[in-house]
Amino acid sequence: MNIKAFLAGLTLAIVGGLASMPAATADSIRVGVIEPLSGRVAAVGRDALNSFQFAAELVNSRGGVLGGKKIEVIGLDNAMKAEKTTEQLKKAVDMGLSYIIQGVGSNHALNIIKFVGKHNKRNPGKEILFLNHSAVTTAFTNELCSFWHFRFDANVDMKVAALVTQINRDPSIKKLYMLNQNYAYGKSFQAAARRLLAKRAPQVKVVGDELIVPFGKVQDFTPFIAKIKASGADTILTGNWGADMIRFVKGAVGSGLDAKFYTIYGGLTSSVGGYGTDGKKVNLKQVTEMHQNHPRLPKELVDYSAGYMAKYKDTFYADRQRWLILMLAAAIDKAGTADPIPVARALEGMSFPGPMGAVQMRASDHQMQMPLVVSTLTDKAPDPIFYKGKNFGVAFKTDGVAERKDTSLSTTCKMKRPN
Amino acid sequence: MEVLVFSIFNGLLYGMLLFMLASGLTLIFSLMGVLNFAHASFFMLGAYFAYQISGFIGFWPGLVFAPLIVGVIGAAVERYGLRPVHKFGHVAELLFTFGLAFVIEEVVQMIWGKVPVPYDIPETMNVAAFTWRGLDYSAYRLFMLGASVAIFLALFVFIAKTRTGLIIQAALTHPNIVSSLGHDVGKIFMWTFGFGCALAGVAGVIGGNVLGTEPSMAITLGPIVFVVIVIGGLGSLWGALIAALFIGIMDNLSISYDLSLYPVLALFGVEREVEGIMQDLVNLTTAGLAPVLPYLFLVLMLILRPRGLFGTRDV
Amino acid sequence: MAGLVRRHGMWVAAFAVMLVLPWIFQTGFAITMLNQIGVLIVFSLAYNMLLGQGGMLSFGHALYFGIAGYFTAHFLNGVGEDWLPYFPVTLLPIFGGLIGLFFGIGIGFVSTRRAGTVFAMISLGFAEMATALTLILVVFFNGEEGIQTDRMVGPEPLGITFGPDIHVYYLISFWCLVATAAMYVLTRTPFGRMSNAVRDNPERVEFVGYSTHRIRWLAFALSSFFAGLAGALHALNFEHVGFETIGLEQSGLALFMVWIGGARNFVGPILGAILITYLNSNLSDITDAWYLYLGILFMVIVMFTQGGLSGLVFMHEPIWKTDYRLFGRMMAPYALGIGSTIIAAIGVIGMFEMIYFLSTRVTEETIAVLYWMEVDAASALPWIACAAITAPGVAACRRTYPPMANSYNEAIAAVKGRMAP
Amino acid sequence: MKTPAVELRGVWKNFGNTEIIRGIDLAIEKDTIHAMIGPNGAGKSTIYNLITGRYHVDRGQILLNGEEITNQTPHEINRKGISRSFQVTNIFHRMSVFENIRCGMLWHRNYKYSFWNFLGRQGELNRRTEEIMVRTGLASRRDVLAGMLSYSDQRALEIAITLASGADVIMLDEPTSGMSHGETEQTVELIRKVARDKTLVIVEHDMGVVFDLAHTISVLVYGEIIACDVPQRIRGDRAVQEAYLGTEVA
Repeated sequence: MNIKAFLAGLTLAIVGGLASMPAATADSIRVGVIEPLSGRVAAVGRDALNSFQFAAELVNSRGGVLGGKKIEVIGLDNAMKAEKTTEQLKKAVDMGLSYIIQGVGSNHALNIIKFVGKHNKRNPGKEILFLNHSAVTTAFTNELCSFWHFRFDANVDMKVAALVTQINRDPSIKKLYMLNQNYAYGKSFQAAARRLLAKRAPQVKVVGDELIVPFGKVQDFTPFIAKIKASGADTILTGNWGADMIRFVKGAVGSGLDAKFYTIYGGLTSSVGGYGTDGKKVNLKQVTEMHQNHPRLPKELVDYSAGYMAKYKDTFYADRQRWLILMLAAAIDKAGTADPIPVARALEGMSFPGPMGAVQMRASDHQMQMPLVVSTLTDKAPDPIFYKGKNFGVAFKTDGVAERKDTSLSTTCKMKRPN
Repeated sequence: MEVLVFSIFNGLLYGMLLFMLASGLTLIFSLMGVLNFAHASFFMLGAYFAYQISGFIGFWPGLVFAPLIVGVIGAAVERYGLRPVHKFGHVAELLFTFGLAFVIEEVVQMIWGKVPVPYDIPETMNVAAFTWRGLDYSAYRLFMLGASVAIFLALFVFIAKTRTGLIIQAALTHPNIVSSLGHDVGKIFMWTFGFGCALAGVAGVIGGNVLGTEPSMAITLGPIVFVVIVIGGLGSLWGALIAALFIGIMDNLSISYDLSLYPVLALFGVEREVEGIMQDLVNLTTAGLAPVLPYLFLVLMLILRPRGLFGTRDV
Repeated sequence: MAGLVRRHGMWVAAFAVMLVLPWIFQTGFAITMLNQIGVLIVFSLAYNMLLGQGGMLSFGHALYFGIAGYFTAHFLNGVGEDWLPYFPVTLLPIFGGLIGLFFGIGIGFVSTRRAGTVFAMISLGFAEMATALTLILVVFFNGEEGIQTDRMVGPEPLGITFGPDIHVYYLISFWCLVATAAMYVLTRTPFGRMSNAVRDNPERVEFVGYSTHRIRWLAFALSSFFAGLAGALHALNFEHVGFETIGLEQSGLALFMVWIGGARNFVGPILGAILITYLNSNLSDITDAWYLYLGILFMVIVMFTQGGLSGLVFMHEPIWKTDYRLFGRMMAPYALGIGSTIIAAIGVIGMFEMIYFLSTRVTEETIAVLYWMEVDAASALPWIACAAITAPGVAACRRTYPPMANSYNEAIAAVKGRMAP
Repeated sequence: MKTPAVELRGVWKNFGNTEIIRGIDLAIEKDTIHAMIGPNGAGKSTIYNLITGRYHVDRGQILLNGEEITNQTPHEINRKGISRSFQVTNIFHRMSVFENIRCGMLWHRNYKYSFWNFLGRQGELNRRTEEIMVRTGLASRRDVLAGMLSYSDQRALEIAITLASGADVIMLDEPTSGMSHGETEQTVELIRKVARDKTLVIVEHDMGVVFDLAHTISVLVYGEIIACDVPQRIRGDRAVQEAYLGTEVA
């Protein structure tokens, strides 16, 4: 067979292709954002990337860091796949990036934590910091905690704590039904909710506690709705997201179930888009670090949101991407260098004026401590949600704020620090 | 007892939606022997077209035009895509439709984006028709039920009375007979495929607003539809109906009764509090297993009786 | 030595290429990609033992790849945490292979009684069940997070720690070469030949004394062995196994690689694995529409050629062998045909890129970069330009394809003429 | 009395409600050539399919050398020593002529499911394959894909695969159909050659071939054997002439 010539040609073709690798540019601090920029969840990754780029523009317009260096945000597409995440990490190492941002998908975050741990051990002097903006698995700042990982979002337990705090404030809540996704995140939500409900809202009776097969496998929620109705629950506490959240809400509204939904992710723009007109009928609550209708937002944030809205035609939904970049910039300036280890030390314990009050990066476990706001989806809010220029006609209105003391939880982290 | 009847009723509602999807697929299979992997993708197209059309001129025109468009697309796919592949055999046809499902999902993302679109139930029908055990049943759900029953009856008449229907019946028992039909076999293939796709489109229009309209709706629903027609017996309309209802009702029952595997394991001396892999087994419940059960039945059916419940020939 | 090169020239060349590659591509990204290519070559060859050699279309072969990956990761963790005895990392792929074999024997027995659509559906059923189980059996699969592991366990003979990727590169290349050779040998054995026979005509096989079920089962089990071997290599490469590795998408990837590369000859899957992994790693950064192009390429190949890209190359083999001067008369028609294809593709891709740009853009900005030019995707001009390229391109294709096919047929006829006694 | 090579005892076969084979008793002696004739649709091919395990026998017994083989799978029956050809060409289209013939031989040369023997190194096997190729006149087509062969070459290949096993009982289903006169003669010679010390069963429409080759002939009409005897007596049998021969050989 004439395979030889064939293989030779093939090899040549590959050599030609591989030679084109990205080259490093000087005089800017480059930050890699590893998120799904293609594939089914690309919208989430792209929105996050926009937020970082917008925040970096703000820093750069103020003169950058270290007296004139710009922050450059580079998007690296992981297509929501574990292998591609690793691939992009290698690419980031090749490019000499010291800062990696990621948040969509706790599994990928865990990959990055493990990768960074191994990399930093095997390559002293070329350390990488992982700045996590949305991966909420509590273990990352408990038993899995690492010096190289900083979480700028509240973890599951903190979010549940805020929800439970708010549930405790509502005397009309008597019977509560929990429905969660049967995988790591859903189970940690379930565990935290069981623990915190018993401690902080003992008067509420848990009449149901159920796990479903996650990721859109459940097509029809009617049987679950029937069970909830039969249990007499007035409130549902759920960590569901994506299709599992949308179908749950649509099923409940379609069957006339008028229970309150306490959720973490029920208010994601993609979910609200999916509810359609049912979004106006459901009594749905979310917990976030901010929402645009909260009274008394800092002036700086209001202006920033307006700028974001003007540029992307999206409602400014989450503040953590902004404070991540601003705090990183501040830490670099404080350390006087862009080297990761001093910057990491500067980040530890750093405070920042957040939308609901001061937030602080706890040094002991690198978990941001913050107040959280519980809000209700309504079509009567003054400022509706826009997404890609489309008006959803609904938005969130504040129910109550869980202060830092309410959301602050102890940690089991025993952090190993570099010398 | 009431729980049982109630669950069966809910299963009926869901099962009939599955049937609407499965009917087109089984129709296509019975005539052409093609298992259309992209069938759920046509369902998705139906939902998206209906969303787009209902935004302009309302739900009812959508119910007419969206399936028509899907049907024409399906016919075009058969004529210009599937027919050249036909000579390479059924595996190549399956491969083609597999690729097609992949491409349709990408095109849908390209046109309508990756986030769900707000395709709503028409307001006039979004009112409770009756309430049972505290659950409202909207007029729309009854409409869904009525529409699927109507489709079943119409198909039944179509197969029993029309020329094409007779050919389909004949083709089922004697697959080679269609080749001796002469010059119009190509046209019959094309329009049957288009018609089957249009049925999927109807299901998309009617079901898209209940299940949620998003780019991954095809890939999550597609395999279930395969389960339905394989269990029912490929090419059998009755089989598809029975299997769809079976899947729908089983799904509801396993969630309503929510039995645990633990009592069974306890017979083998397994403790409630165990560590490791056994812990997962002890905690297994039928509700947790509900989405797996159809595939279990699929595999068992194919191993034990590959022609399905009512099938007249093997897959 | 000279004899070795003469008789096994291809393998010696492959070995040499394998040694040299990391000296050319030194970046971590490139090494990771090469590692992945190595793993996927083994997996797609294993897949092709079913599809191309045995005629079985599977939607669930990643099951054996993924399961072996999970077992390997647990095994490594066991060694690392000292509850399992030491086992050399170098030999772990064999362990993965045995895991694949074990499951392949069990599931293969029930699913290989029939081929064709029944087999495809059973494989889909098992794939969906396994995917759901990854979320249910948390202790073993650990849900969507998967299993993390560390390949740096045990002693380090000759300083091989398997820490740096380059060590893993040589490990993977070694096993890739061994597995490829083994699978190549398999095609030359009575089993391999009967496997082809079952693919072509299962009925007749029964009448020459073979049980089609046994042959398919054996093919399935052996294929699962190599899929498992690839899965173990995957686990070693990424030090992580996730639930994606087990599902329909991973099987679909192998299917795409095999069919695009070509299921009908041995090098097809190798070509497909290299090409698609390379494009997947590089093109997806450049264009959002990459998956769309991949899907369209797959469909075009299903529609027009059963041999994939390598089939297109190898169909010229008889001409090359007989008299390469016959190519002379084919040059012009081929150049025209390929040229018009490229022109049409440029136009079509341009339009797809603009649609994608408009639908995924994040700002009001309408200036897209298309073919290294800045164009305003919201204005009519680039669309007209693309249409003006597409239309004559397609028209030219219709005109130039028949002469291209004719020139090929004439050359083949000439070859046949010379071969006839 | 000698044990017959193939024996059918009261064999019945229905398709749906139609009785296709109605209580057939037949014994074929060892090392003879037996021809089966009868009008189209009489059930000749069905009997082949019943003997070789392709169809399920509803009632009755089939014995090979005195051993019962009723309703065993085709490959089991083949291993016990019956090899057959098909009326509609049934070969491996995407493999070369050489490979096709070798496939017919593998099991019977005891290779079974071996995946450790290199085919290229099996000298004896390949030599025998070449031999059969020469005997069936396919040597010049050695490396041609079976699907590319001319019709008559495909028929020859069909016979070659059947012979390759070296089975004791060879059953040929219309081996000369569609062949030219010259080709038919060659094939008859070939059959005569291979039939030495073998039992050969043949279904054939060409009466010249039948009466030339066969030691015994059975006549099948509507699923029943109306006569079974040596050729001379079959020629003279009134019932046969009325039912069949009268119209064809006249």
